[in-house]
Amino acid sequence: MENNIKKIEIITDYAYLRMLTKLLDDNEVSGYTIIKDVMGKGTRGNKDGHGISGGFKNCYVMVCCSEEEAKKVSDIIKPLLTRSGGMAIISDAHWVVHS
Amino acid sequence: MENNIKKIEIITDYAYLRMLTKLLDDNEVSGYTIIKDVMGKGTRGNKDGHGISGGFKNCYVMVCCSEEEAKKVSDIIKPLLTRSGGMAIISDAHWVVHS
Amino acid sequence: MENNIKKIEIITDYAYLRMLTKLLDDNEVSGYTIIKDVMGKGTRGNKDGHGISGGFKNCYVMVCCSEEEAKKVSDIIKPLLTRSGGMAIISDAHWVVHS
Amino acid sequence: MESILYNFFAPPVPFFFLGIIAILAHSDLEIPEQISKFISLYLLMAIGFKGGVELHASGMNTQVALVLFFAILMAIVIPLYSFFILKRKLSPANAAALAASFGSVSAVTFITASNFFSTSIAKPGGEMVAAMALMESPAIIIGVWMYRKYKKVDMGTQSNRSHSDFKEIFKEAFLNGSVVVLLGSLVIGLISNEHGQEIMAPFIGAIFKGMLSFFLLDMGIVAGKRIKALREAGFFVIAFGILMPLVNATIGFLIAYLCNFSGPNMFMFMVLCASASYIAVPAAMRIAIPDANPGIYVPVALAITFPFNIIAGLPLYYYITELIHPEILIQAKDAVEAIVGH
Amino acid sequence: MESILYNFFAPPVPFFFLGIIAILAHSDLEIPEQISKFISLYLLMAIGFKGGVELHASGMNTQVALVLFFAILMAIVIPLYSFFILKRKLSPANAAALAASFGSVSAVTFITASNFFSTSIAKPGGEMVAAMALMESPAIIIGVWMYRKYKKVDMGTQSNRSHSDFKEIFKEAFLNGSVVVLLGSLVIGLISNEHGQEIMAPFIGAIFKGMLSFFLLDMGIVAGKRIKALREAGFFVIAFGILMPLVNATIGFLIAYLCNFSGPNMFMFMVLCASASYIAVPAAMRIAIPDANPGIYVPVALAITFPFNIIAGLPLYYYITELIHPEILIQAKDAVEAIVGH
Amino acid sequence: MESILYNFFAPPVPFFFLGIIAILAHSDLEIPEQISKFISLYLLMAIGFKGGVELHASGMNTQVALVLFFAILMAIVIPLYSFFILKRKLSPANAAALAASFGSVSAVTFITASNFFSTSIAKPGGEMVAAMALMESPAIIIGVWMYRKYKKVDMGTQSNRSHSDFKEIFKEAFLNGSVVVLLGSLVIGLISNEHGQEIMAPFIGAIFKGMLSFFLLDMGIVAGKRIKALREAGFFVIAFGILMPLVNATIGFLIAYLCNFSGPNMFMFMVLCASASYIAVPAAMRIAIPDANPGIYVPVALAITFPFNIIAGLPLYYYITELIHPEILIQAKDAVEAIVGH
Ligand SMILES: Nc1ncnc2c1ncn2[C@@H]1O[C@H](COP(=O)(O)O)[C@@H](O)[C@H]1O
Ligand SMILES: Nc1ncnc2c1ncn2[C@@H]1O[C@H](COP(=O)(O)O)[C@@H](O)[C@H]1O
Ligand SMILES: Nc1ncnc2c1ncn2[C@@H]1O[C@H](COP(=O)(O)O)[C@@H](O)[C@H]1O
Ligand code: NA
Ligand code: NA
Ligand code: NA
Repeated sequence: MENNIKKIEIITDYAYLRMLTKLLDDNEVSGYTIIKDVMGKGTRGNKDGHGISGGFKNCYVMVCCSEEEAKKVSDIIKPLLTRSGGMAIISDAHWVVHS
Repeated sequence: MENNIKKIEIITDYAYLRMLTKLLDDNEVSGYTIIKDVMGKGTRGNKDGHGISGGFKNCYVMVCCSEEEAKKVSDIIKPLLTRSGGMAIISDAHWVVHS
Repeated sequence: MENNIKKIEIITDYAYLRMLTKLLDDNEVSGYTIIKDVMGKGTRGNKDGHGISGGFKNCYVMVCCSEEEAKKVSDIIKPLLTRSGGMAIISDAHWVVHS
Repeated sequence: MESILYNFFAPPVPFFFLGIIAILAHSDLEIPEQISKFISLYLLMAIGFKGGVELHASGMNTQVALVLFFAILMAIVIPLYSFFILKRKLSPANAAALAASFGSVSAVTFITASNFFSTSIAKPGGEMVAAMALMESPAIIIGVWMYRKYKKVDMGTQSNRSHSDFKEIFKEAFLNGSVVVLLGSLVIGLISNEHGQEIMAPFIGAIFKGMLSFFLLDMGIVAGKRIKALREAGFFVIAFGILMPLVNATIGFLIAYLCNFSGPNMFMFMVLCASASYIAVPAAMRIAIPDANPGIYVPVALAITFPFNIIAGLPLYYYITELIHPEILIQAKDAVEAIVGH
Repeated sequence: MESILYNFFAPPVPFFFLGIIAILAHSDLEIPEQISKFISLYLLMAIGFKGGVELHASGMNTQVALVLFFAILMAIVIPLYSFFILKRKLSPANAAALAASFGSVSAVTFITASNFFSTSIAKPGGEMVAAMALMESPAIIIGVWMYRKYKKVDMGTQSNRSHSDFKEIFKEAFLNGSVVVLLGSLVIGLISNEHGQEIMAPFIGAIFKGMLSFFLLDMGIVAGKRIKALREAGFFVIAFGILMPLVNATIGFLIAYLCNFSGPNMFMFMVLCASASYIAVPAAMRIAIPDANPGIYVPVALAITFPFNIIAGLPLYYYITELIHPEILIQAKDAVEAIVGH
Repeated sequence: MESILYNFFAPPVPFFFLGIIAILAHSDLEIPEQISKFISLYLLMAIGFKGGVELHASGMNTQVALVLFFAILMAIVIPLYSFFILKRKLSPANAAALAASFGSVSAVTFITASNFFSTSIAKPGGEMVAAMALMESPAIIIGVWMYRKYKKVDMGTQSNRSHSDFKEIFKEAFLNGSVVVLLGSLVIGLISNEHGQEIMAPFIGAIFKGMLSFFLLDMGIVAGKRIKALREAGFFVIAFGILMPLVNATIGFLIAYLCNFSGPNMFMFMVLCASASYIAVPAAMRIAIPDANPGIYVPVALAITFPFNIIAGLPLYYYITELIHPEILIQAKDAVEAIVGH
């Protein structure tokens, strides 16, 4: 399995999803995947997912890319995540199929 | 990329989500992420996701933590998963951002 | 942690989910997990998730299996993904619990 | 007989068949999950509130007391004898889960049955809704109790957590979301004044049948999907799913006859006894008896007993009720004529 | 002309513009996806049932047969000539997908058009709903057939799976969820007795316009989002999205005129011909012609042709219908006066 | 006093308590999230449209102008004095977010209050809905402005993005989905002709109370969950959540009295001043003041102030209004008698 890539997974407040994707788009990140209904618990308390009162729901964004691109993505998301809370992790993977 | 961590991913019957998070809370696991609408197939048949008749839907819980904490989490979830069915996997990752 | 496994993650157009799972079932893949409400962006444009007009929503399918089974899965999904678009990645993991 | 067909060529029932047909024809038709849950809560809220209002109107009397007493009794007795029948062929876990299903009730069957009276002057009393609410949970407890008694394996590991488990099981049995909404709405209907009843009338009345049609479409879809799982269940279990409602309805009929229930109450009591739960019970069983296979107990209740009751059961129970209480038919006809206008 | 504006300053139409404005102003307004799907199924169920009931009332007669025959004919002919026009500038895949969209119909445009008669005595017959149901699918088959015929690339890999594919495509075309619900509800309406019609009346009647308003709000939101994708589509395609409805409506008008359709039927037939599908066809195209770009065929149908029909098309088709059938206007006025009271 | 209890033993209010009780009893009852959002949008659409129609009927006059002027004034003044009170014990971030909540309004409290007039001839004017719409956003701007002024930390990093941020905040304040739907529906109601009003009547009228009941059930569930978070908030904040509505209602009362508002308008104006936002404001605050803890400002508004207003506030404000405008009570009674029939 050639084609080593990095997988970045971001979990943050749902309210910030629009900003996060704008950031990725503006920086020409070629692809990402979003899951909108994500709950959880962290240092900022319980996100039990009740939509109407805002601030209790997360989103999940995954970016698969080369190691250099991963560095760029890490850099651009850090300030936003510092502001919005949440977390991001990176791990190794390989393409099976990619257009 | 310093900050080696473990990522544990648990998939089990949705009916057990409340017990699972209670277990994590009681054992002071600092953070986790939940996806509620998860379907799948395993040894206990098709979980095709129809909510009203119970038992046909899964949940997904992800915990990112240090290696020692991961051992603890593995130990506490095993009895529950043996009862409820489902699976759990562990893999390597690194923090990009974490508060 | 013994029990090395591979984790394959597939993201493709939601319209193809039925075909994809049929493919997995027909090839006797023992287990998989599905998330139905997945958005994203890739070479085929924005999948912003509006259900009624079709073609703007993804699905996510995860298969955990042995290395050989992973090769088989890779082979069987490639033609479909070439047709439907989307991506698939593979990474390393270990069982914590599996029935 | 006419009045039976009458209900068959009218919504909501045909939508159930539309759902089954769609799935068997491999259509991709699906009702979003949250919508199913919404409509299911809506139906429980509406039927509960309506029942509460009617119970308020009738007040507590001997008939009400008898209905409630025998409802609870049946919810205890049915799972007991069902369990011993099922245990001959199934594991204690599966037998207990299936027995609990049949001891409990199906709100949608009940609601569909209420349709038989929608144009009629004679109507089932609010106590029938109360009876339904009371019949939801006991069977769960009985099922778990039987299971605990008769399973042989791992007594060691089990015994030390059986205490904490029982609290959990009571919680699942009595605090299940659908039980809470049904009972809560019943109480709200009971304490509601006329103002409240007027306020809720369009929501629980006018759109009710349409919502039920939609829900039955969804039930048809799910039943269609579950039919495939029936091969797994086997002939014994399928036969049980058809014969048991008849047995239970017969016992229900005898009680209703001996206790002199009104015509509509007799019919509804038979329906309650004959129906099997595929919502509240499976939800509780997943937790309480995880060894039981939902691939068996859900399809039997949902894809065998439910359609059997809808297609053959309800007309049959209605027909039998008519033999004893011919006035319900006459009244129904009068009402229809009064409405249709000639 | 008055009766046209009449429909413009009244829900549901303004909610479509509210949706577009919200998105263009970068509001975060969104309708949850499952709700869209629910309302879309609800609208199909209601319109199908209503059509079935009306078709039952009118029975099969020459007008009905003519309407259905020409509906199917148009659903076959429109995608053919559309394809050859589009092929001049687009790839076979995109041309075929877009041609299929225009050959099929938009249920929401149809429903919005029905509004013109809501206070009127003259109403389109149930056969128009049946026509709509029959027009949903054929264009999909034609589109795929044209695509297969005219694409040049990878014939090798394609040919060996083309057989199994065609089964798939028929499934997508005729067993698409929305087609099934529309047709199924039509049949249920057709076989329903008076009881069933009364039962469904509040659900399909009273709240219908409100649900449609909600859905149009959502359509506005989606159209607003898709407008951006139109740059990608280019001038040719945008012009096609505006001119094609006019061409198709003209042909529809000629057929209706020659076949002596009633006023309301003439209007609705023009609407059916002029509208383009953005639900059933795109869903099928994703599978049948994966090379076609949904970023082109969806925005044209949804963000060009749909609003064009709503804003300019419907009033125009109505105006033309009035020239031939002045009675529909008079009746509408009478009806309004009868209701409003002076 | 009777007319108060009257509203208490009737839906929709008891469903709020059912929700709280269910959660405190550890039931697994939950309303699917997309359903909450749908019903919330539905309620805003209905109340907005209704308000627009009424505003159209009344036209612009001095009372309308006064109501709107003082509504905006209160939405600016309340967060200012609230902030300075709260800053004594809370961080600037938390003080600002909470102040913004109290300066803004709760649509559901407003709608529940409208219930007091549902059988009454005297009704609040459409200008009250307009007032509500105008009161949603200003407090957000004030809250952010106070926060910027009084927070001490990281001025360096902050200053260079404060400009772009303010655009973002205006967007959050004025283009929040719920604000857009409320205002948009108000405008649509305003421009709608009689035809449009008739069309929407069943959707926004008949099923409204039922939908509100459902939503209050959900509010009860969420309030029940948030109650636990109140320990974190502390006594000061809880006391603020109860006393502040009283203070704000008193000021509202004085304005209404001095400006000679009609009885129903007086009551509704007090309700608007007294209520706190738990939808639009928290959504904006997450972006505008991320340092503020939603675990504090949401539970206070949702689990303290909302239930306080529903249980004690509304009856109290109504009682006070009656002292000045005894006619609202009499009319309510008459209306009830007229409806109930004796
Ligand atoms: N250690 C963790 N493992 C998994 N998810 C986490 C972890 N920490 C935080 N999260 C997720 O990130 C969200 C925001 O985290 P926080 O800002 O720390 O409250 C939480 O609601 C979780 O969904
Ligand atoms: N090998 C696997 N790969 C991915 N998901 C799995 C696998 N096995 C089981 N699952 C998930 O775990 C759920 C429960 O598994 P089981 O208890 O084996 O039926 C399934 O419905 C799947 O969602
Ligand atoms: N580099 C990537 N990282 C994460 N997700 C991706 C990536 N590329 C594509 N995807 C996902 O795959 C879907 C289809 O991709 P495509 O066929 O390239 O449009 C997108 O909508 C994304 O959800
Ligand atoms: Na039963
Ligand atoms: Na067309
Ligand atoms: Na306020």
